Amino acid sequence: MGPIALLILTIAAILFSAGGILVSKFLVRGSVNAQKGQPYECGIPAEGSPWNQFNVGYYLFALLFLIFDVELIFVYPWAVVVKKVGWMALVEIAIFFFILFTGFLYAHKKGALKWM
Amino acid sequence: MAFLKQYISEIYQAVSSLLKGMKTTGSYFVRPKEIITQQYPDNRADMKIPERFRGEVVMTHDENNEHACTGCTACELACPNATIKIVTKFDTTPEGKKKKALDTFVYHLELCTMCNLCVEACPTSAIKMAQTFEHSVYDRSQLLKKLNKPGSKLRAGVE
Amino acid sequence: MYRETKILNVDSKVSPIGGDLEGAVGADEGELVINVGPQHPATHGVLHLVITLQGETIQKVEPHLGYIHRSIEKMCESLSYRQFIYVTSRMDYLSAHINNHGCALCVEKGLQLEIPPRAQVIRVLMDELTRIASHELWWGAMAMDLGAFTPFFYAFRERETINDIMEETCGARLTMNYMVPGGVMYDIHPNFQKRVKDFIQLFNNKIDEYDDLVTNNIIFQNRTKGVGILSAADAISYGCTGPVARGSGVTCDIRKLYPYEVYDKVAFDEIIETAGDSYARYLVRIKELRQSVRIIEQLIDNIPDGDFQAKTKAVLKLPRGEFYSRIETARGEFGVYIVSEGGTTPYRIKFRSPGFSNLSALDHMSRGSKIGDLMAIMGTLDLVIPDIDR
Amino acid sequence: MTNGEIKQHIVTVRPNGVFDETGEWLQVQVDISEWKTFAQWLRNDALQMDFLFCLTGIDWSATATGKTLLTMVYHFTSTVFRHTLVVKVKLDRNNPEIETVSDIWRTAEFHEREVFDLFGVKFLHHPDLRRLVLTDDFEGYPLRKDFEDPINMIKL
Amino acid sequence: MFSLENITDSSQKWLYATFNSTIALVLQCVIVMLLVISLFAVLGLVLVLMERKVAARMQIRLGPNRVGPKGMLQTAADTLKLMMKEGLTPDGADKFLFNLAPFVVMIAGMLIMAPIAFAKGFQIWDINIGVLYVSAVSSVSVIGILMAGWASNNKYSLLGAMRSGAQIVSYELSAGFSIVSIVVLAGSLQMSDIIASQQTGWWLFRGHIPAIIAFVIFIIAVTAETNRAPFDLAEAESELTAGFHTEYSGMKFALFFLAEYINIFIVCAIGATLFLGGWMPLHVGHWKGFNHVMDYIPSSLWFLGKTFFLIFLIMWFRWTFPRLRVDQLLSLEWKYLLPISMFNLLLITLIAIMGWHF
Repeated sequence: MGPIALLILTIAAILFSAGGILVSKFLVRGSVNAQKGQPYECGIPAEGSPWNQFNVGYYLFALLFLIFDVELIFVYPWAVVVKKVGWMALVEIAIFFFILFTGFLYAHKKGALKWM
Repeated sequence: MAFLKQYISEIYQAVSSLLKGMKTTGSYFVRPKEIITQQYPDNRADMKIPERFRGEVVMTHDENNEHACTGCTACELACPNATIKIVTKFDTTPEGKKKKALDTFVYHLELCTMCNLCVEACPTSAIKMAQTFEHSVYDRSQLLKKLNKPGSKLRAGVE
Repeated sequence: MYRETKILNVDSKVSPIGGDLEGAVGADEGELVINVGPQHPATHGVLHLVITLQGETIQKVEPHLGYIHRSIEKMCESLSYRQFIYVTSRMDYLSAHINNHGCALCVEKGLQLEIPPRAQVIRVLMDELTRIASHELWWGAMAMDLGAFTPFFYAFRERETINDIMEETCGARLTMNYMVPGGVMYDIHPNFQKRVKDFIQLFNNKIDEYDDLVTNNIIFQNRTKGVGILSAADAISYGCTGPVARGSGVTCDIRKLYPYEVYDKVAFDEIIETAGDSYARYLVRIKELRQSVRIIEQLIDNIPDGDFQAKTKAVLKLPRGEFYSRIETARGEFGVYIVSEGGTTPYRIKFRSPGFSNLSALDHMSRGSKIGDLMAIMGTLDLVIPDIDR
Repeated sequence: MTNGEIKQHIVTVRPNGVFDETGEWLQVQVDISEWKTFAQWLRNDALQMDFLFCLTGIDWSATATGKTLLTMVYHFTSTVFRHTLVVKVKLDRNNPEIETVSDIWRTAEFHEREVFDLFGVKFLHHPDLRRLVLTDDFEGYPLRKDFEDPINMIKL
Repeated sequence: MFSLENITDSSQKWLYATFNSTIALVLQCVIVMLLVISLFAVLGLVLVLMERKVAARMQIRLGPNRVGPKGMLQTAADTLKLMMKEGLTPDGADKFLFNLAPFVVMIAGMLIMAPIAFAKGFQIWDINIGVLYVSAVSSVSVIGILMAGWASNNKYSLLGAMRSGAQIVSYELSAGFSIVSIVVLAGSLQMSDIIASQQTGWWLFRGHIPAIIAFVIFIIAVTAETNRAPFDLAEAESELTAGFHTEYSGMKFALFFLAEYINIFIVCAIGATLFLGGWMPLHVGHWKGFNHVMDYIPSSLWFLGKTFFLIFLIMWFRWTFPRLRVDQLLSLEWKYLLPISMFNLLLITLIAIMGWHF
């Protein structure tokens, strides 16, 4: 169909989701009380806000991912032409992976892959 | 190379242990005979409740509407939860003597823990445990029961 | 007659929330305080843990108890020596028989009562069946805590078989009240021996299936090995008993150390693992299943004839003094301490429940591990909350 | 070790201890002022009582002799020698205070909190003495004999 | 022979013949829209029911069997129930992001539908960079999950969302490498080309052992990417109650739930396309008769059969394995899957260049 498909699909998704939510809005007669708006914390009034700075090890993985994902983007066009280019393609990607893998080993040695 | 060898054998063992687990669940998937679900309200007719099952306390009455309870309150004393309350009255025997007898056997099912101590304590085996288990009602007051049937009297010969 | 319940004023404790970016109350920088329980899928029952996290690493675990506290010790002070036993089924409801047994033993100790051999064997058989049933439920729930749902149903299939046997002989499935001072309440059902033998035959095959599904599973092993390590010295200091202490290499099986009933006449092994981690505690329980089966196999065909109950007076009176009995439940050492003033009711009664002491080691064991590990540790502690709160 | 041997050991450090040998295990009563040092001696010296398996209190106020008496009862076992000892300490019921032993046996931390909660015994130097099973604003100590709760207690 | 291709072709011809081109295009758009929406609804109903039935059979239970014949209408009843539920928004939540998150997840799920070939010639948009498009759009859903977790003002949600973020981005790498290895063999990024290149046999069989390794890694990686057990740490209910959607209720929760199942369908469809030949029937060497019989089965059935087989596999995982811990999850990716998949890609390249594949 061409690029117009993306527009159609987006609209379809929005219609589908919004439709569901609207229908349920019509069907439901809600009630209001103070406890309903509390965040769920196993039946205990929540203490403090989650929106403060706290230490998680996820960011490091996000950064590592960024590096590798950018590399992966380069691999896609290469993959299409492998058969035409032949041996050189293999040599090139081997060098490329070697560099990438060295970096990966370095990160591993530095303890970046250890969960903290 | 020893590292590589260990690396590969680790992966092999991991995958084989996972496959073993999948074999177990998979084998149940293809054997629907193993299903053990009982479809409760539907199978009520052929459900077997063991005769010792302790569902609730009942008083046995024979065909003449006679029971064996002398109103001795042994069960009331044995009960840990004050489930049983026995109201007594005074009957006059044919000889003109006044005699203590059972008026109402009040039983609070909502307090009962089915511990069987009252049945054990009863000297005349007047009460026993029934095998019913569907006790839910809409109102708690419906759980308060009178165990002796209206108009029932003490069976002759029971002391 | 009906009790009024005080309704707690929830609003008074509600902290104002909103766009408060200043930082959590009572937490250091970078720390996050979260509540696990009383309404949480992993705390089986109403245990409330306040966890201080640094990232996903646990800094501190603080158990808050009392959601199911019924003051059973106070209740028992007004119940007679026959009556109070039934309440103890409600403490550790998964090993109700063994709790009742412990109380009956203590009363018998006070009365200096001789138990007929038939009753002794029946009691041991019931205890071991209960132990299997309890470990079954623990196994299923433990796997479920770690995210595998299916083992739970397999465990319940076997547990239901035991429950059916119990129902037939004792008249109830969970809170049996079958042990009475002097023996058991009534004789075993005629079908009992046959059904137990059938069960054991079925069960021996199923344990291998458990190993395939959980014990040898690489993910499960990774989740439990090296997690929640408790050293032998710590286990003793924290008063841990049962599989928790035995997983740390402490000999503490009351059945071996201070044998009661016929445990000194049957052959079985006390399972000791020395690693002290969650996997060791897991292995202890799984191996105990086989030992329980072994005990049952030895006794099921050798139930002596005779009375199932010793002759006792209608009203029991313990002499003045103090009596203590210890018994091995599925979770560890259960102690009953009765102080008698010579009356028909105990003057003071204390239940030393295994879960209470085991729980106190939780904070020590889980410091420095992940939230996911906490579930593995809690799973292997095998806590029953009513047993802790009493 | 037999009860006699344990007694001999204890007599060497506490000559004025009151012994009771009628029960299954040896019972010894020590003075409240000596309790902490005695506890340390129990744990570390000849007796090696490393396992505190039961810790509780008894309120004697309902008896004729003990109107103002509250005793703490400690049950010890040694995992080395497998002997058992019961230690009792008498407290003043109106102002019960005793040194904590939670630094010697870690399990005492929870047990002492429980006794504090239900009997109102104050454990001096306890790291975290709060109510354990009851709510923080609960009034009274339920396991004391004179405790009354008109709402939740049913008189049989 | 019955074929979806004929239907789409003739309906398109009829549209353009009857109306002028603008109206025809609009009508075509509306038809596509209705088709995908109904596909979404039907997939949700079928997959949830399938999951529950599969789980029940493995757990020696009967599963849903009360609503409709053999419980067929159970999920319809559930949907109705969820519609009747009140959709709560916590007071402290970031209301805009909180309400936006389910839309983002749904849009991401819907957009990946575009290049999937449901049957011969039945494809919404045969984009020439199909495979790249899929791996790009599939990472949009992580934004929705992060948004949901952050906006809820709930500690469990936040932790769940963080975990989910780290997990999805990590596993995307090894999934990407597995996909690239098929691209190397097929020499094209276009879905229809990849399917066409499997005319003589599926890549799973033609690519020797490296293709099988790539397939296994792909399945593991997509299981993790869709947050399915044993990688369901984002909603690990024994640790974080319900993870990132703890605070969601009613229809908004239903959308997350639906999106999860749609994502499973999509990744399995891509797996089926890349490794199992999409709608291509199974052909075995020179068995002419056998191949002929296989040709008679409609291509849409082939596609759905393969996809549902993969879905069943993923469900089988879920009902067998315990959950990994968060650090083990990442070390599995970074220490095992990623190095292996990189090495595997080199092997596949060698095979492709030497023409060793069948």
